[in-house]
Amino acid sequence: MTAKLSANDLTLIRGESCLFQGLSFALNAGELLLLEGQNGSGKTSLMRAIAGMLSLESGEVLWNDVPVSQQRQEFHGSLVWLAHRTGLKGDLTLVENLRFEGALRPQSDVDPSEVFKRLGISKLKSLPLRSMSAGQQRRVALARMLLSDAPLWLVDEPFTNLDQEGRELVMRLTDEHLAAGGMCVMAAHQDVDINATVTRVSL
Amino acid sequence: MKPRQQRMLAVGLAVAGVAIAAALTLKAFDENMMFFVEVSNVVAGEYPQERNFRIGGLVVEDSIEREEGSLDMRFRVTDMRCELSVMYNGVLPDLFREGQGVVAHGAMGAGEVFIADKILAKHDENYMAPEVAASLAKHVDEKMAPLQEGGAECNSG
Amino acid sequence: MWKFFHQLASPPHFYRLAATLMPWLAVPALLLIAYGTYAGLFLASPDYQQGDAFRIIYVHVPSAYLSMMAYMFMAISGAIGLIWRLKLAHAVGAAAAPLGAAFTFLALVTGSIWGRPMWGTWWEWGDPRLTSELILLFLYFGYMALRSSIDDTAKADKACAVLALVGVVNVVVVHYSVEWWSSLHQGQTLMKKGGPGMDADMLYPLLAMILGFTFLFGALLARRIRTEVLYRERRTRWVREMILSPEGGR
Amino acid sequence: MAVPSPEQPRILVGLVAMVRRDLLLAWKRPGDVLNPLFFFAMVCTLFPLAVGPSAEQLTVSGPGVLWVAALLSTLLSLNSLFMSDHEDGSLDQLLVSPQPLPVLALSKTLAHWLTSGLPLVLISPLLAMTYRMSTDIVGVLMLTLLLGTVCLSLLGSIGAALTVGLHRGTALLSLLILPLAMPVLLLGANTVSLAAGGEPYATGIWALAGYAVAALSLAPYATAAALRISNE
Repeated sequence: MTAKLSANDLTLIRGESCLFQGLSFALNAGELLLLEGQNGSGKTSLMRAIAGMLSLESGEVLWNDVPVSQQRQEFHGSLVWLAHRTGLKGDLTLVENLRFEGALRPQSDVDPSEVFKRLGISKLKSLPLRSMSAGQQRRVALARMLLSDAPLWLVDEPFTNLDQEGRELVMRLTDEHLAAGGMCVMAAHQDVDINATVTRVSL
Repeated sequence: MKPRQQRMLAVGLAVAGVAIAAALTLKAFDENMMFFVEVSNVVAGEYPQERNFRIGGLVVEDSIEREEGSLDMRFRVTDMRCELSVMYNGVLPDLFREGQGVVAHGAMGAGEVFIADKILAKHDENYMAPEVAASLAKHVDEKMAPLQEGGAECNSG
Repeated sequence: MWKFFHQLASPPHFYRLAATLMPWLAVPALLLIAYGTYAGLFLASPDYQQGDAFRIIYVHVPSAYLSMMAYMFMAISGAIGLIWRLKLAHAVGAAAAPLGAAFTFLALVTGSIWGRPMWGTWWEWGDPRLTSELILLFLYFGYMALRSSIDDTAKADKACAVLALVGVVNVVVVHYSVEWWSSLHQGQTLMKKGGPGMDADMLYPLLAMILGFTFLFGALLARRIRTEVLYRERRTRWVREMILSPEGGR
Repeated sequence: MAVPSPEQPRILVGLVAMVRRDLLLAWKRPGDVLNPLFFFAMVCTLFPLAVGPSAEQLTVSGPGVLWVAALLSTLLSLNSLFMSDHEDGSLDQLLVSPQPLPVLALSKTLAHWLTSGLPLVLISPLLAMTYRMSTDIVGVLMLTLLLGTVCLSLLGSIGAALTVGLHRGTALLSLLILPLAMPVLLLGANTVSLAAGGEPYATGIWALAGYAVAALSLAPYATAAALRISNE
């Protein structure tokens, strides 16, 4: 059985406005779902709805053809989420932060120091995150994603605060993840350069 | 552990927790009842010496004596078997009447007199504090039953 | 039967149902309260202990009972709203809160007026029933404050439902506090074993008042639900069509 | 990797990690722990200044004052229970973690109690001495505070979860939590008063213990539900 994320007929209303209506998609292993749209068009909301944090007006998100609401924990065990706010503690060091994350969700068996080296943050290991630049913090958040065992990546604006080299790195990493049979939902302003099946959803 | 089993365990733990909490609350009620001493036991000398306690019963008809010009007063309380004199200094609740149920809080003073520092009267003639009602009912039943030899019959009544 | 429930869950039907129910609740409420007031003041004999002061129970008891009823109502509709994701249930809860608060306030005021001749004090801190009723009033305030500080209605609904359910524990404490702590407040007169401990000429006006207040609560609730539903559905087509129709939403 | 259903993480590991992280954060920002403690100590000092230093008055009002001060200081620290997690996005990460949310909520509450309730219990004898409480009464005070602060942390976590992300959070939190906390205050302060008056006080201890166990088994679910709702 290969993993599959699908959604049918999603409608989301926030306050007074209807962000999207009758939205459906299906995403198989090795594919990328690209959410496009302007600021405030509901990309982040859709992402949060997929992760199960927003309640939908109608429709359902399915993971392996089973509604997510019926298997929330299993689904959350299969995803990792990179949001606009990194969700890392500024007072803790890189290692302390990632150790906590490691206890929360299943971890892959890659060598952490390899990951740190690749992201260029090996020398920052014992620094509190507060003293790092925004771009460096972003890379720590990427490290969390790479260290987890989850097949589904939810990445919201992954290129924020990253330099050109960083952006290319994100695309390469995503490529590798998809090539290994993972899948990715990405919200992005800019176009991406990914060698995989890309499904686009415009909001 | 599968999430499903986790949920079962969680529900089980919550139910067990509520059950334990209920048991602890019942224990608290028990302890509260210990606070209460029956009039018969007080007359027989079985009451806590060191601390305050509560007694309860009916105010005996025509037993209220007031001192002119002060709030000092005396009355007798019965649990249908024994009677006990109670002394009190203070403002009484309006519902305090002869023949009514009353709960007094205080300690034993010299000369078989209960010195009350708090008097609670109950409004409804049908209503009594549960411990008073239980105590009365018990003694009424005993009176109805044929007298048993060597029973703890009260000698002050 | 199912059709009835489905219709109940649709705002326009609910709106119209509330309108239809209004007179059926308001008229009995008026009649019963009118009878209860007259009979309570003139027909009932004075209490052998409390004299005429006891007559305040004709307001005090119904409002105290409704203060808790409204809270349970709020909590149950909150639970329904959370479990079955029924937005109308939340609207009912929102409509009930200020009414409950008003009845709680009335119960406190009449109780304290009654306490003066009975216990010799306007306010008795030692009495758990009084204190708990005051806490109940604070719970209502908290509920309304929480609702007003969350802008998103759907979110406010759910948060308030959770709060109401947590507060139920407190209402239970209120209800049983008379038995839990030995208190000045009398126990239940109406519901106790062996029938009510009250004479008929005192009892019937009281029953009429309780029933009348309940109907009054229902009528006011129906009225408030109509406003609430209209406000929540203000952007929908049916509201616009109704307002623009010749009858103007009657 | 393509095959889903990865191994589920262990609950106990998550619980310990959560408590560890929050304690570590508290260690790095000692002010968050110390300020409510100083507040507690200061409120307790205010009363003798306002009411007068007569020994009898202090003995009578001592239990109540200490308990009210403890309640207020707990309230002060509750506000930050979920706030920083909400601000930096870690709350989102907790919500999408495969760990059961009630367990995470319980762990955070436990960490909160360890950094606010427990220190309060530990310094209470010091303040109780200034109120001329005898040693055995201080024992009762500490026992009631121990059980009571557990109740307050658990109840408070519900309120903190409901108000997380709201602008007027602090005042609203007090309005929501104080009515719920009143039975705890009543039981706690009265138990100490009874003990001080040489009367049997076991009722209050058992009732507080019952309240604490009930809160322990139900509050995490309410907190989890509230967190989901406020984070929508």
